[in-house]
Amino acid sequence: MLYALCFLLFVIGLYCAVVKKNMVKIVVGLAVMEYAVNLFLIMLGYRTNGTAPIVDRTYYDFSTHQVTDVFLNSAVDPLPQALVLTSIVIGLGCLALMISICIRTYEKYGTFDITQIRKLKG
Amino acid sequence: MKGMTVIVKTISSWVKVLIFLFGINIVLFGHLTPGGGFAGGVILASSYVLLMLAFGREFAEKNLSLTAASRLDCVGALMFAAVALVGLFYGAASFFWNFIHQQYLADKATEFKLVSAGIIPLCNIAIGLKVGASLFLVILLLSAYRINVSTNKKE
Amino acid sequence: MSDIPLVLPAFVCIPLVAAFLLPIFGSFGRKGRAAATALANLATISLLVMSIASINQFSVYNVGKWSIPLGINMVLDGLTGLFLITVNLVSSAAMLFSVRYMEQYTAKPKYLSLFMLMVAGMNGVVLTGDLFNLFVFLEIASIASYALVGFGCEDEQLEASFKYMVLGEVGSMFVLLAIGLVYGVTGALNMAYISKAVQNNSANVVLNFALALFIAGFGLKAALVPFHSWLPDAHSSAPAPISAMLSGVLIKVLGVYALVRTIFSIFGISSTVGNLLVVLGVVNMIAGAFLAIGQGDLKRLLAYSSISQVGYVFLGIGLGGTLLAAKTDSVWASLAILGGLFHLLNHAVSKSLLFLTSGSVEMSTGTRQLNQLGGLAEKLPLTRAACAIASASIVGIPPFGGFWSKLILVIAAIGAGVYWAAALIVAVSVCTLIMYLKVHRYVFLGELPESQRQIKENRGSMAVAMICLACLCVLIGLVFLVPSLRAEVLEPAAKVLSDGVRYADKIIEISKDMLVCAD
Amino acid sequence: MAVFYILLLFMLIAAIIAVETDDLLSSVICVGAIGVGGSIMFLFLRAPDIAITQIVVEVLGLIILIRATLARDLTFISGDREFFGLVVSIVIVFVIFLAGIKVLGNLSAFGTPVFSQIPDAASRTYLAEGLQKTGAANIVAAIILDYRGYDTLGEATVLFTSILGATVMLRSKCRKSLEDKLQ
Repeated sequence: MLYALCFLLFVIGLYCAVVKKNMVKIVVGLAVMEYAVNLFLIMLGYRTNGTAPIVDRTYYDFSTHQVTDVFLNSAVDPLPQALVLTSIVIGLGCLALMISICIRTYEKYGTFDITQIRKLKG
Repeated sequence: MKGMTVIVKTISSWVKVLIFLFGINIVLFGHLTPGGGFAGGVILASSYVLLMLAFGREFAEKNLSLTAASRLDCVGALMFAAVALVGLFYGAASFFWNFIHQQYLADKATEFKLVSAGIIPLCNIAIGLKVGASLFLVILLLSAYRINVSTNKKE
Repeated sequence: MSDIPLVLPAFVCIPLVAAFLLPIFGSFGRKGRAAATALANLATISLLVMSIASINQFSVYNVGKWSIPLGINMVLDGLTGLFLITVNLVSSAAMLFSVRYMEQYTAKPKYLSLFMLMVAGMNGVVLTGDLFNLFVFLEIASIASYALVGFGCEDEQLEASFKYMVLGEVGSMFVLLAIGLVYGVTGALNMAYISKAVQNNSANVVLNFALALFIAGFGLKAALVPFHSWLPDAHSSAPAPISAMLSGVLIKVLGVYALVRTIFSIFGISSTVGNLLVVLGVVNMIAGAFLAIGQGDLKRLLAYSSISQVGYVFLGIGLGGTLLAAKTDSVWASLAILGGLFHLLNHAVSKSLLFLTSGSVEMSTGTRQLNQLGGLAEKLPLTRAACAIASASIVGIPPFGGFWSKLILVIAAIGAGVYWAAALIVAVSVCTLIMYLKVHRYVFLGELPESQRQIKENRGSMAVAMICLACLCVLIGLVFLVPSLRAEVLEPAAKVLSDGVRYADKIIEISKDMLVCAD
Repeated sequence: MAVFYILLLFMLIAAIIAVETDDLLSSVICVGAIGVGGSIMFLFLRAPDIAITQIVVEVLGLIILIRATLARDLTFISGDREFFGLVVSIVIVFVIFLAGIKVLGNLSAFGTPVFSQIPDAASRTYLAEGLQKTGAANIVAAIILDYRGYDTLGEATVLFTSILGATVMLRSKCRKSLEDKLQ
C-alpha cells in the first residue's frame, strides 16, 4: 500500500510533466518524479523497527573486531541509501541546468508557455 | 540594493562562521556520522549564499569570485579523480583502491577515529570542495543573470 | 591479457581528467585556449588508439579491487569493443572538426570540456557491468548533450534543448524506477547477478514491468518512433559536430547499446520482445523515411533519416532475437544480428560525415534551408565529394559500407524466410535514395544564389575531419569483406548477443578465478 | 507505520497542489513542502544521511526554482494542452498507474527488505564487513566512497557537467561577432 502511494506520487509527477504547458510546471513535475523514485528506493530497504546503517560503539565487538549480530539483524539496507544519495545529487544538477535553460528561453520568447514557443515545427 | 539592514548583517556575519564550521564538521566526519561530502559541500555553499543575501552579490563575489569558484570546482573534481587514480598506480593496484586503508590501517585498531577510513575522508574533502564551489557558482550566476526581455521582444 | 585491464579505467579517466582540466586551461587567455584544444584532440586520438588496441579482447576489471557483487566491474567484450571503436572514431573526427567550426562561438574551452564529458559518459556506459553505474554514466552523457544542444543559445537551440531535456529526463526516471524494481526483486545491481536471479524467477511480473520501463526509458533515448519527437529538433539545432555525435553515436550508445545489453544479456531474449523490436524497427524505418522526404531543412532531413536508419539496426537485431528465441536457425540469427551491428557502424560513420558536411555548408553559406541553397558543387568541391560518398554509403550503393550491411540484412531475412522484411529493406533504401538525391539536387546542383558568390571552401581541420571519415566510408566495407577483420570486429560482437544470458556465467566464473588468483 | 501514511499523504497533497495551482510561486513552494516531507520520511526510514542531504539540497533547489519565478510579469498561468493530446496523455499515465499498482503488490512486503531473504546479497556483506574492510563506521559512506566509489566519481561528474552546462547557458554573449572573428 505504501508502495502504491509512492507510485501515485510518481504518476502525479509524470502527469504534470507530460500535460502541463508551462515550463516551470514541467520542471516541477520532473522534480516530483525524482522525489518519488528516491522515496521508493529507500522504502525498498526499510526493515520494520530497523536501525540506521551506521555502526555505533554499542554495536561493535572490540575484542573480535566484528559488528554484533544485533546490528546485522536490525540494520536497514545501506545499498539503496547509497544509490539515492547519488540520485539526489543528479536531480539537483538536472534542476540547475533545466532552470538555466528555462530562464534563457524566457528571455528569448518572453513566455514560459510551451505552446507559444514553437519555432521548430514537428 | 546593497544588502539588508544592520541587524541582519551583524547576525549573519556570526551565523556564517557557524554554518561554515558546521559544513566542515559534516565533511570531515562523513565516514563516522551521517553526512559526508555532498551534504557538507552544500552547507558550505549555503554559508556563502547567506553572505550574498545579507550583504549583496558584490560583497560575496569579493570573497570568492566567479573565476575562482569555477577553478575551485575543477580543482575539487580533479582532486577526487586524483585520489582514485593514485589507487591505480600505487603498487600497480586498482582504480579506486582504498590504498591507505588496505596498506597502512587495516591491521591497526582505528575504528571510530578520525583517521580511520583511508581514502574516504580525502574523497569527502574533495567532494565537499567541489560541491560547495559549484553550487555557489550556480547560485551566483543565476542571481547575476539579468533578464532583458523587453529589448529582445521588440524586434 | 596483462596490460589490457589497465586500459579499461583509462577509457573513462582520460576524458574525465581532460574535462576537469580544460576549463582551468581556458581561463588563462588565448594560449590557454589553444592548449585546451590541443589537449582535447590528444585525448580523443589516444582514446581511439586504445579502442583499436582493445578490439576482440575479453577482460573484466574490478574497480577498487572489490570482487562483484560488492564492487563495480568493468567488462570488455566483443559488443563493448565494437561500440568503443564507434564512439571514439566519431568523437575524434567530430573533435577535429570542431577545432575550426567552433571558432564562431564563445566559451570554446567549456564546449571542449562538455564534449569530453559526453565521450566519458558514453565510454562509461559501454564499459560498465553494473546497472546503476550504467544509469550514472548515462546521465553524464545525456546532461552533457542537453547543454551542448543549446550551446549556441539561439531561440531554436534553447527550445530544442528544453524539449530534449524533458523527454530525456522522463526516460532517465523510468530507467531509475526500473533499476529500483529490479533491485527490489533480485537484491543485486551487478548485471551478471541480476541475470542469474532473473533466470530463477522469470515469471515475476515485477521484472516484466521493469523490462517494459527499460524499453520505454532507453527507447526515449534512442528516439524510437512513438518517442521520437525530440530528435529532429535537437539534432538539427545543435552545432554541426554535436549533431554528428548525437546522430552518429549518442542515440546508439544510450539507446541501442543500453537496450540491447539489457534485453539480451540481463533479461534474456524472448520471442515477444524480439517481435516488439522488429515492429519498432519497421515503424522507425518507414516513419523516418517518409518524414525525411518532406523536409525542407538540410539538417532536419538528415535527422529524420537517422530515425529511419536506426530502424534497420533494430530490425536486424530484433529478427536475430526472434530467431534465437525460437531456437531454430542460429546461422541466420547471428547473421541478422551481425548485419544490424555492422549497419550501426556504417551509419555512425556516414551519418556523422553527412552532418559534418552540413556544418560546412552552413558555415559557408549561413543557411541550411534547401530552397535557399544551390550550385555549391564548384564552390565546395571537397564538401560535395564527402557528401556524395556518405550518401552513397547510407543509401547502399555497392562499393561503400552501407551496401554490405544492407546486403547481409537482406540475405539474413531471406534465409530466415521473412521475405516481407527483405522487401521492406530494399523499399526503404529506395526512399533513402530519393531523399539523398533531393539533397544533392538542391544543395550542390542547380543555380548558385546571387548572395553566395563569394563563399570559399573551409580548409584546415574541418577538411581533414571530412576526408578521414570519407576514406573510412569507402574502406569500411573491408571490415566485412576481409575475413580476419570480420572475425576481429563484427563476429565477437554478434556472438555476445547470440550468447545471451550466458554472459552472466562467464562474468561470474571469471571473477571467481580472479578472487582465487588474488588470494 | 501510521507516520509513514501521514507523511506520504502530506506529500501527495502537496504534490497535487504543486501540479494544479495556477500560481507558480505557490507551486514551487509546494515542491519545497514535498522535499521537507520526504526528508522527514527518510529520517523515519532510518536513513539519516539521505535526510541531511535531502534537506540541504532541497533548500538550494528551492532557491534555484524560486529564482525562475521571481521578478516575472507573468507568474500566473492557465489551461492545459489541447483537448485531444490531454486525453491521450491522461490515458497513458492512467494505464501506467494501473499497471504499476498491479505489479507492486508482488514486491516483498514493506518492512522486509529483499536482502534479508537472499543469502548472498551484497548488502549483508556491506553490513558485516564494511567497518572492518574500509574503516568507515558509516556503512553508507563506506559504500559510496569505497565499494562503489566509481559511482560517486560519476555523480560528482554529473554535478560538474550540469553546473558547467548552466554556466554555458547563462553566458551573456554566445556567438562571436564579426570583428571578433577577424582578429
